[in-house]
This record gives sequence, structure tokens and C-alpha cells, in this order.
Amino acid sequence: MAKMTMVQALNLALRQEMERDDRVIVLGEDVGVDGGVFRITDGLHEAFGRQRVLDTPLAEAGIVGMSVGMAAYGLRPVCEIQFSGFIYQAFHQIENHAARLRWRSRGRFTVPMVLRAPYGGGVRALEHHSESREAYWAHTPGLKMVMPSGPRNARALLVSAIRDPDPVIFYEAKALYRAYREEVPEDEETLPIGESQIVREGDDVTMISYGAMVRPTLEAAEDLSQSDGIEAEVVDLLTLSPLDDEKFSRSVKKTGHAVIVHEAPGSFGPGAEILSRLAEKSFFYLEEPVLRITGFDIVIPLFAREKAYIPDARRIAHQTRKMMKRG
Amino acid sequence: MAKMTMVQALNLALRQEMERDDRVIVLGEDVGVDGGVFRITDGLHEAFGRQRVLDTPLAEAGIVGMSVGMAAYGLRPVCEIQFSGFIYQAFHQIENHAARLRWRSRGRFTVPMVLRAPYGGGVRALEHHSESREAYWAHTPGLKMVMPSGPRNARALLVSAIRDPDPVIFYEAKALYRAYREEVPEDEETLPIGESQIVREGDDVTMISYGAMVRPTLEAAEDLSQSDGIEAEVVDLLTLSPLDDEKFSRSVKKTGHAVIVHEAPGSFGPGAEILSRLAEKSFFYLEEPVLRITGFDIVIPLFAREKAYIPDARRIAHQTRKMMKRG
Amino acid sequence: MPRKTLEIPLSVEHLSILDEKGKVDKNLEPKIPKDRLLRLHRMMKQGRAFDQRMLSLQRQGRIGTFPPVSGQEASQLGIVAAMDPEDWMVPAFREMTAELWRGRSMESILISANGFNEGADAEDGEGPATDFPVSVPVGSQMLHAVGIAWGIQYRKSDRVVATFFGDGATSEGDFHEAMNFAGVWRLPVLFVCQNNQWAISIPRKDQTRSETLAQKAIAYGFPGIQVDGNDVLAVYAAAVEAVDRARKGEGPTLIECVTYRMSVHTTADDPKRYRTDEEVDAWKKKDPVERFEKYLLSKKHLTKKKIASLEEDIEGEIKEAVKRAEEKMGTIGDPLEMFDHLYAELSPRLKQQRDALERELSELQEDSNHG
Amino acid sequence: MPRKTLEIPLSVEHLSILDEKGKVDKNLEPKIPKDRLLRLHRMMKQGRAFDQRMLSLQRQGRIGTFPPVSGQEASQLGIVAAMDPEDWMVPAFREMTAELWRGRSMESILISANGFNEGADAEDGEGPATDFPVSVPVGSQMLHAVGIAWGIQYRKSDRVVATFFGDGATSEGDFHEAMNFAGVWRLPVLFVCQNNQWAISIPRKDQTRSETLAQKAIAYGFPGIQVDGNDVLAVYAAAVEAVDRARKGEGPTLIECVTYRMSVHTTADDPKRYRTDEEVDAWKKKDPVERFEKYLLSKKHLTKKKIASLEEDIEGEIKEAVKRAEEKMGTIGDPLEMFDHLYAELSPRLKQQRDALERELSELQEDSNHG
Ligand SMILES: Cc1ncc(C[n+]2csc(CCOP(=O)(O)OP(=O)(O)O)c2C)c(N)n1
Ligand SMILES: Cc1ncc(C[n+]2csc(CCOP(=O)(O)OP(=O)(O)O)c2C)c(N)n1
Ligand SMILES: [Mg+2]
Ligand SMILES: [Mg+2]
Repeated sequence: MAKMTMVQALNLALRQEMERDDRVIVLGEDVGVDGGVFRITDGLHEAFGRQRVLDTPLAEAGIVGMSVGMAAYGLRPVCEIQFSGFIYQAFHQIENHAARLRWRSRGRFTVPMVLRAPYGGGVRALEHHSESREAYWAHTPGLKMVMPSGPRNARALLVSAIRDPDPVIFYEAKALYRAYREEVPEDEETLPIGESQIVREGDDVTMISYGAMVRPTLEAAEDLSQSDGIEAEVVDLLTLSPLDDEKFSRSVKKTGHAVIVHEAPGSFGPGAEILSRLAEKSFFYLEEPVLRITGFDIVIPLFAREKAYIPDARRIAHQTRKMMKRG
Repeated sequence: MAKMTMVQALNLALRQEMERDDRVIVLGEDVGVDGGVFRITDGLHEAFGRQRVLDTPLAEAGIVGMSVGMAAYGLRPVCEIQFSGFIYQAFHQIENHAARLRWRSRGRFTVPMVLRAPYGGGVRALEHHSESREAYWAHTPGLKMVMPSGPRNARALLVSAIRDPDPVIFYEAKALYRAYREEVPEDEETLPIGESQIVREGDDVTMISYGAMVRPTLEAAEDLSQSDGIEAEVVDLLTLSPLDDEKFSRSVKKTGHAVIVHEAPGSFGPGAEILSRLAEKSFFYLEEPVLRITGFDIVIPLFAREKAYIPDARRIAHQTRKMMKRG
Repeated sequence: MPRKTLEIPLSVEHLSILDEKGKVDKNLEPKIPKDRLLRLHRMMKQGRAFDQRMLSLQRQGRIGTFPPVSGQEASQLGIVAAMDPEDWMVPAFREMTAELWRGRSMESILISANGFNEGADAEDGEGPATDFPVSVPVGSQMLHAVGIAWGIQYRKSDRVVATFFGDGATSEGDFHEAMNFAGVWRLPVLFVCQNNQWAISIPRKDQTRSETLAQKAIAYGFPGIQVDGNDVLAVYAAAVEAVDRARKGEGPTLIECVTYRMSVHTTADDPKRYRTDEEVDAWKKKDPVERFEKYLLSKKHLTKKKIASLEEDIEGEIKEAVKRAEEKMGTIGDPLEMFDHLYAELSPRLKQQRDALERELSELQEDSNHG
Repeated sequence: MPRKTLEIPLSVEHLSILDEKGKVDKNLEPKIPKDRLLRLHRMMKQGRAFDQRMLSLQRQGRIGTFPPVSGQEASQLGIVAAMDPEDWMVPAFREMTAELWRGRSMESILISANGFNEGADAEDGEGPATDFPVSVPVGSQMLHAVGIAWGIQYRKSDRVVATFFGDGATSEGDFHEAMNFAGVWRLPVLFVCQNNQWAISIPRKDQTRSETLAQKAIAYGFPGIQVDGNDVLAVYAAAVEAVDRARKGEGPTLIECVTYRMSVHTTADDPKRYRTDEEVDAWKKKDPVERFEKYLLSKKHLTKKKIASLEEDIEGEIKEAVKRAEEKMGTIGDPLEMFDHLYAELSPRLKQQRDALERELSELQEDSNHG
């Protein structure tokens, strides 16, 4: 197995799926010769040509709307929105059409498309390049919302997303793109969409997170274990919608305490639904209020201050520790 | 005081604010001679002329983007999106700009605009004409999200929204437009944005709702009282963001039981945040899990089946009754 | 080159063949076999009659809101008559006559107009597998046509796509993006603008400052043509040329059909608020159905008697369709079906919601049985 | 009119005054007072030098990502030189030289480029009250210019608005909606397209099939003109005409400035992946700064010596600005300030979040003091 960054792992997924299935078309702004601004599509243009790796004019609604048509025609478009901060230009094509065409046509036309977009802060980017607004899509019926947390699961989930019969929004954490390498098997690997994973076991508190926040959450868990002997069970959601509420609810029945960590603004954010599911399924096991550690209800600041905005291991450990001591 | 429908009450608010302040400009599709497809702007065109009541070309991003510029120039645009199902065409102008211009310019430019849009089902409308997706806006930093529940508060809140220094998304329930009349004073009346109201007192269970769902919730409360002697306290949120979490949390401390009712899909919906705030503020008073009675996680069906989708008094009473009996 | 006017290698043409009195320009008259002419005539008549029947059903509360098509029959049928059944159609929401031509049944239209998703069921005859369902968000469907056309090009097929939209739709950003994408890749698309003079209450001139809508094609580097949209021969001739260009790989064409919405925008609309009776009357004189009928009469393809019996046939068919639709609607409507067809598979949460609703419906049923 | 080509009463012109060798077309040469010519020259030089300084600061890690402007100085300065300070400017993100002309300080640009929102503070000199901040979402700012222009018309003011955008931006739906709205109401807007041949890696010809970008104005019923964007005299002359039309109430103009991005897209970009050195070299011969300098030398407005001393002055000013900016940045950065300026007033929830963060920061500080 080769050690890969998330960029390389995603590239591998695209390359292998394109080899396997000539219905798979990659399209977006600068995905061709440039290989994408993050190089996720690096080399695909040379390998598969201009038609399979399609540089589009600068128009997000165009990219998504066109993909809906391509998918209905029988292709499997994988479109890239250069930054998730510009996905809103295509919001209507996603909500009005990608999410509904199967339903509107009662299954006659389907939209097996993937919409990839980098999200989140931590790479000193410009305005609109650091948001984390996955809640919009998780709340939208007709979509699936996937958020990998590392090279290996990113690759496996992207393969599953491409093969999925329905539209998948696939948010990739920029902060993870080149953060570290992981063994990624050359052989095909998939992961089921809609299933979370327990990535650390523990009996004292359940920590639920996804995407870029899984790493600092794990770091915080280690810290809590070493300095306080608190053993956290960490759940990596991997998919936000459909939300796998079984694993974390079961975990909370054991631990009695829950912490949710995400980068998105707290209010009306993903944590609210996770908390609600916990309240629904594990209410009588919760020993105290669930703690949400999230971005604040403000626009993520420009990069000079973004560190103070995004939850990090210190903040997560600190707040969890306070909660556990209080409890 | 005259008895008015919500349509008339909203019209009164617009008319009086336009008389009072020549910065107030109404714009949108068909708001002029046609008076808007729901006649909210009826007669304004005659009273104030083509410039103050501006029929625009058919382009929602255009309407909103232009309003951002108008507001920055010093006007107070009140724009109408014909149906909230078509607000997504303008999503980027709202998220990228309306919500951020004050912040981006550090207060040098502000965006005192109101974006009115009819939302929700119940009027046998076409596809895309019945959604309830206020959660998108409540989750978006930089916006306020207001949802009146009747003629009188709609009028008072619209006046406050127009005078607010920041952008307000104002969702009007189509189902309420002509549903009933209420006394609405001719004299100026405002209501503070961000404050909920207790519209029925009771000690047994707290029912939290807003917009079109307040009426069936009240009806259900009456039913529960009469058939079961269960006395519900009903909270009408009126504003979703900023969310007034004080009143309902206090109420739950008294009742120990909570029900949240909305039309929007449940998952990652407004109810999740309301429930989370309750869990935060009244955790130790909750005797059992909070009940969410909401739309299902699907596209609202075409109108032949919409009644089965939208919570009604029967469903609300039934589920609340079951919860109270179990508890 | 200091200061000079640039040559733009694109021009905008206007085409009209059959004038308001039904007189044909012999030089331009397209050669259409008699049976196709008669099918066109029949469809026009059927479209008009069904439209009027739907209006009265709506007024009786037997169907919901719908957008009438009267006046635009030629603008639609001229296009689809130039296409093969295997070509693709991506309509907006007012293309009922085009859908009928392509094979959609009147029942399925009625079922849709009654708020049943089942209006889209294939078994109820919603048309060929290459026709998209109705699209309500103005202008948005044009991009789907572009995606289909891209697929056609990718698969080296010789199919073409026609997408319909209104004059109002030309103001939407999606119109622009679709036209531009199609131009860049020279995709086989017919962009068919139904310029019916109104977008609800907004007249064409307040929609855009350009003198024609056809000239908007210049911005995308491909031809635009303006045709008399109430002249089915002109629409057909323009469509034949555009289909031909598209099949030969020469790219898209914008066809502006100048026509008129003779009825309400939808049944929820009151056009008296924004337009005069005189205007409507002036356009009635240009009625596409009458005009075409005169032409066929003068060519002796039809007689008054044949027309009368045709009208009777159509009435009968419509009556039958209404009956079948109402029967069908008696058998559908299970609320639990609203969970179908959103995803290939229901998620656990959705299953749970569906089951809960099922349980609740039976509990409420019991309650009311006992109550 | 059976079949005929329509007269479209709009043409697209091309304008060039100062050729690549610095030779002027005397008939077209605009009359610009000497001091204004020298100010233009100074600004070009300053823009170029500051751009290069920023690039080296970025490479040293002293500022973050930014979009260099080199090559486009004339395309920007020719426009703003034709405007009054009280006119409005709505830039995209690559209009640094235009911002400098309008009065924005180099410090404020550096502070922004370092990820501090304070770059937008008025007291740090971000330019006149009629200038919008930089806008990153491509094409989106054009609609704001339209709204401002509408306000100007409503208030019967004679101000005009210039909005800048790239060749890539012409593909966005917002471009279309902005152009269309401005056309409908004949608003006083200059739509200034910086056609620098590239949108990151996408060449102009893959962006749209139209031969010029200027001709896109035909779709909206107002004039478009293509100018040599590396010829500041041509840009200026076109802008003067457009400003004049706008002030007289004759509506918008689209000005396509044909220019070249000589440097990287942003400092995160590697143009070697998508374009050749030959192409870049060919455009270097058309450098707008050198060309204008030749012109001024030949007019005896400048001498080599004066240029050298000007260059020295500019270096000194830039050095000072960097120093001031770095001093200022030492004094700002309190994280709690991120809660400012989103709303006129903080909601209770936001106050609570701000307070909690404050508490947490001091607790964490204590922890690390003790730890
Ligand atoms: C994106 C969007 N905005 C608004 C509407 C509401 N609406 C429905 S039809 C219509 C007018 C459409 O005019 P046009 O494109 O000329 O088509 P026509 O109705 O004349 O056939 C409007 C504004 C919509 N359906 N979609
Ligand atoms: C809506 C949107 N989509 C994508 C981007 C990412 N992006 C930034 S600049 C750029 C290219 C812009 O090209 P052009 O308009 O020609 O301006 P230039 O960079 O050449 O000045 C892209 C794709 C963005 N900022 N906004
Ligand atoms: Mg129309
Ligand atoms: Mg460019």
C-alpha cells in the first residue's frame, strides 16, 4: 500500500472510476490542464482527454445544471465546485433539480452525480474560501451529504459516491488535503454511505465529529486520557445525510456524556440535529446536557483570526474537561 | 381598528413605510401594476409610481444583488421573491453579499434590506411553491429570519424589518394570506425582532411553533384541553434568528414537556436548534424527550397529498396526547 | 486598427411564410407531406380544445392551477414536427401541445394538474423516454438540455435536443449560462423561445432593452432567428434548418417565436390588471390555428365538413380522457406513496417516518371510528 | 417581411490610439493635461512596483495569497482617470491600481492581504466613500453597481458607477442579469471588462464562442466597445465617452479592455501548467507601462532622469507603507474583534459566544501559564 495525501487518494478514486466506467465525466473550472486548483484532478486530463475531463466556462449553475442533464442522459458526472463558498451560485440547480428529478419523473430520470467541493478553514485562504455550511445540504431532501475525514476514507467514499444512484454532495476539507499521508490500498475500496465509524473506544464520554474536526477531536481525546484519565469514544460520522444515529446513540448509552464538534456555525448547524437524535434515542441515558463545540454564529474571519474561530484540540479538550469535571 | 387579512395588513405596512420614508423602494417580479401575484403590493404602484414600486425583469439574483447596491447607496429596498422556492436563484447574492457587506466593509456599507417571500403549503399550488426552508437562512450568519403568524404581527414585524439596519429575510405563510381577518390598528405598530410571544398559557406542556403552524398548534392545544384536560403553553417564535430561547426555556422549566411544531423537513430543521437550546437551558427540567412534529424528510408532495405532509391540528394533538399519556 | 467598427459574422434573420390572412409565400413554403400537415392541424385543434376544456374543469374545481397554452400552438408544434421521436425535448411548463404531439396523454396531463405526482408515470403515457418532465423554475431547464446535448456529442449520437422557454426566461442567469455553454462546445441544441409578449404582467419591452430576443445569440457566437410564431410553416422551416445544423455538428440555434399568450398566465392570474382587451383582440386576428386552417382549406387538404367531424372526434377523445383520468384518480392518492421515488432506496430515517405515518393514519382512523 | 436580415441598430467598435511602439494616432489622441498624464504615469509605476513588492513579501511569507495586477495597469487607470472622485467604483479583486488611484492606501492593501479585516477600515485609507470593497465571487459585484446606479437615477444625481470584472466573469449568470437590468433602465454604469485572456487556466476562447466580449452588449440593447487595454489613451478615451453617455442619461456601456495578466493568477497559481513562455513574452512587448513611458518621453513630458528619481521615490513610499502596515499589524488581531461589524448590534446569543470565548482564552492562558 502506498502512503498518500488526501489529494492523491481522491485522485486515485477518480482515476480508477474513470478507467472502470466511461460514463464517469469530471467537469468544472480548471479541472483540465491545470489539474484543479488543489490538483485533485492532476494528470486525468492527460490520461483521459479533454472530453472526459471537461474544463467549463466560469459558471457554477451551468456546471451543476449541465450535470443534471448529463446524468439524466445516462452519464455519471463528477463535478467540482472550486470552493464550497461558490456553490450558492448553483443552489437552485441543486435544490430545484438535482435533488428532485428522480422524484419529479417518478424514477424515469435519475441523477447519479457527485458534486465535490473543498470546504472549511485552516489554509490561510481568501474570503469565501473557508466556510463550512454542510447543514444546507443535510437539510435538503433528495441529497446525500458526505464528508470524509482522511485520505483513505475519502477515497473509499468518493468511489461509493460515484456509484451511488442519487446525487451526492461531497465536501472535502482543504485543511486535510495535504495535512498527512495514510496507507491507501491500490485495490478497489468502498465505504457505505450513511455509516459512521467508531474511531476510538472509550467509556467516559462520546465525542461525535466529522470531516476536518475528527483529527483535533482525537487529539483532544488523547490529551484527556493522558492528563485526566478520561476515556473518550470518538465517532466519525463520515456521512451527514442520511445520518447514522445508531452508533453514537448506542455509545452515549454507555458513556452518558456527549460532545459534538464541528466547524460550522453552531446555531441551526449540524450539531443541533445530532443532539436532537441523541435526545430522541438516548434521552434517559444522558447524565447532562450535550456539549456543542462549534464555529461561532458569525462569518468565519479572514485568516489572521481564523484559528480563534475553528475548534482546535485545545479548545475541545478544555471544554470537554470542564464538562466532565462539572458532571 | 379595521379587520384585515394578512395580505391587507402587509400592504398597510408597506404603504405606511413608503409614505414615511422615501428611501423605501418595493421591487420584484409583478409587484407593479399587477400588485404582486398575491396582491401584497396592490395599489402601491398607483400611489407611489413606477420608481418606488419597481417591476423588475425575471431574475432573482438580479433583484437581490441590485437591492444590495441600493441599500449600500442609502435606500431601503424591500424586495419580493415571488415564491420562496425561487429564492435559491439568489442564494449567492444573499450569502456572499447581503449577509456580509457590513462585515466586509467594517460598517462602512450596510444592507438595510428586507427580502419578502411567501413560503409553505396549503394553497394547492404547483411544484416549488410550497416549501418551508427557513432553516437555510437561520443558519446563515449576518441575516435575521422573521416569520409572522398572523395579520397583526405580520404588519408590525414588517415595519420593524424595514427599519432594521441589517438584512431581514421575511417569510410569509401563503396559507395565512387570506385565511382569516384580525384587527389591525391603522396607527403605527412595531414588534421587536428577536422576541417570541406566549400566545396561550398552560402548565402541562410547552408547544413551540411559528408561522403557519401556530394556528393548528393552538387548535390542538384547545382540543387537548377539552378532551384530556391537558393545558398547553404555546410559544409563537415570530423570529427564528436571532432565536429567543428565553421564553420557551422558562416555560419548559414549568411544564417539563415540550413539543416543537414546524412544516419544514425535520432533519437538520429549525426544530433541531430549538430542541438543542432547550437541552442546553432546561435539561434538568425535561421529564422526557422533546417531541418534534414536522414535515417529513422528503420534498413536499404535489398538492393532492400535501395535507398528509403538513402537520395539522389532529396530528399535533394526537402525537402530543400520546406523549403525555406515556409520560 | 485605430477606431473602426468590427465585423461580427452573425446576423439575425426574420422569417414569416404564411401571413395573417393565410396566404403563403410560395418561395418559402416548406414541402410537408399532406398527412403531416393534417396531423399538425389535428394537434393544433386538439391542443386548443383541450386547453379550453381544462380551463372549464379548473373553473369547476375539478383540476388545480395550470398554465393555458392557447395562442402558442404553432410556436410549439412547428418545432416538434421537425424533430424525430428519438430526439430530446426539455420543456418549460407551457408546452402542452408539444407534449401531446410527442405522445404524452391527456390523462397524464390531467392527473398532474390535479396535484398527483402520478401524472409523470410512464405507464400513463407521459411521452417518449427522451422527454423531460415539466420544469417550473423559469429558465432552469435549459441547462439540462445542454447536459443532454453534451452527452449526445460525447456518445457521437446524431440526436438533437429542443428546449423551450419564455421571453421572461431570457432574463435569468441560467439562460445565459446555458446559451454560453452550448456555444462553447457547439452542442446540438435548439433554444426555442416562446416570446408570447408577457411574463405574467411584465411586457416584453420591460424584460430587456434588446430589439429582438433572437439577437441575444450574438453574445454566444451562434445564429439566432426570429420567426412569426403564429405561422406554423415558418416555425417549422426554421426548426428544420436548426435541426439540420445541429445534426451536422454545427451547433446550437436560438429560435425566437413571436407569438401571444391569448389566455391567462395561469388560472390564478387576472390579465385585465395589466393588459388591454384591444391588445388581445389584435392578436386574436393572428390566431395560429385559424390561419393554418385557412391555408389547408385553400390547399384543399381540408373541407369545412371534415373540420366539423374532426372537432367532434376531438371532443369525444377529450371526454374519454377526462373520464379515464377521473377513474384513475379514484384509485390513487395513498399518502404513503409520497415517500416513493425521492431516492433509489429509503434511508432508515425515512422508513421510520413512513412507518410512523402509517401507524398514525390508522390510529387516527380508529379514533374517528370510535369518536 | 418573409425572410430578411434584421437591422440591429448597434455596432461594436474597436479603439486603439497608442500603438505597441508608443506611436500615437494624432487624430484620436485625447487631450489630457500634462499633470494628469504624469499622475497616470506615476500610478502605473507605483502599481507595478507595489505589485512586485507584494509578490516578494508573499514569497517571504510576510503576506498571504493575493492576485497580482501587472499588465493591467492601463486597463484600470484609463477608466478611473475619466471619473470624478465622487463617482462610484465597484471592483472585483484585481483592481489594485484603480484602488490606489482612487485613494486607497498601500497599507490597507497589505493589511487585507495579511488576513486582517482591518484592511477595510476607513481610517486606514481604503479610498473614497463611494468605493466598494473588493469582491471575490466572480461577477457578483456587477449587480451592486446596478443597484447603486439605480439609486443615482432615483435621486436624480449625475454620478456614474464603474464596475470591473474579468473575461471569465462574463460567463456567470450575474453578468447577464446585471447587464440586462442596466439596459432596461438605462442606468449610468460603465461595465469594464478586464479581458486579460485567462480565467485561471481557462483561455478566453474556451470561455465563450463570441468573437469579442464587447459584442455581448448587443444582447442588452446598449453599446459595447473593444479597446486596446494596454493603451491607456484608448481606455481613457472610451471611458470619457461612456461616462459622458451615462451622465447624460443615455445609459450603460460595456468596455472590453483587451489586456494580459503578465503574472500568476494568484500567488497560489502556477501558470506554467497552462500557458507558454512565448505567449507571455509576446505580451511583454505590449507592456502598457513601457508604452506609455515612451509616449511621455517622446512628448518631452518626462526624461530618463526624472523616471529614475520617480522610481526611487516610489520605492521609498512602498518601504514606508510596508513599515507602517507591519507596525499596525502588531497592534491588531484581538480575536474577539471577529464578532464586530456583522450586525449593527450583537444578539444575546452572539454576546454569549463572545463572552465565552473571552473567558476561554483567559482560562487557556492560565492553563499554559501553570502548565
Ligand atoms: C425562477 C422563477 N422565478 C419566478 C417564477 C414565477 N413565475 C412563473 S411563470 C413566470 C413568468 C414566466 O414568463 P415567461 O418566461 O415569458 O413564460 P410564460 O409564462 O410567458 O410562458 C414567473 C415569474 C418561477 N416559476 N421561476
Ligand atoms: C463565483 C466564483 N467562482 C469561482 C471562483 C474562483 N476563481 C477566482 S478568480 C477565478 C477566475 C476569474 O477569471 P476572470 O473573471 O477572467 O478574472 P481574472 O482572474 O482574470 O482577473 C476563479 C475561477 C470565484 N472567486 N468565484
Ligand atoms: Mg412569456
Ligand atoms: Mg481573466
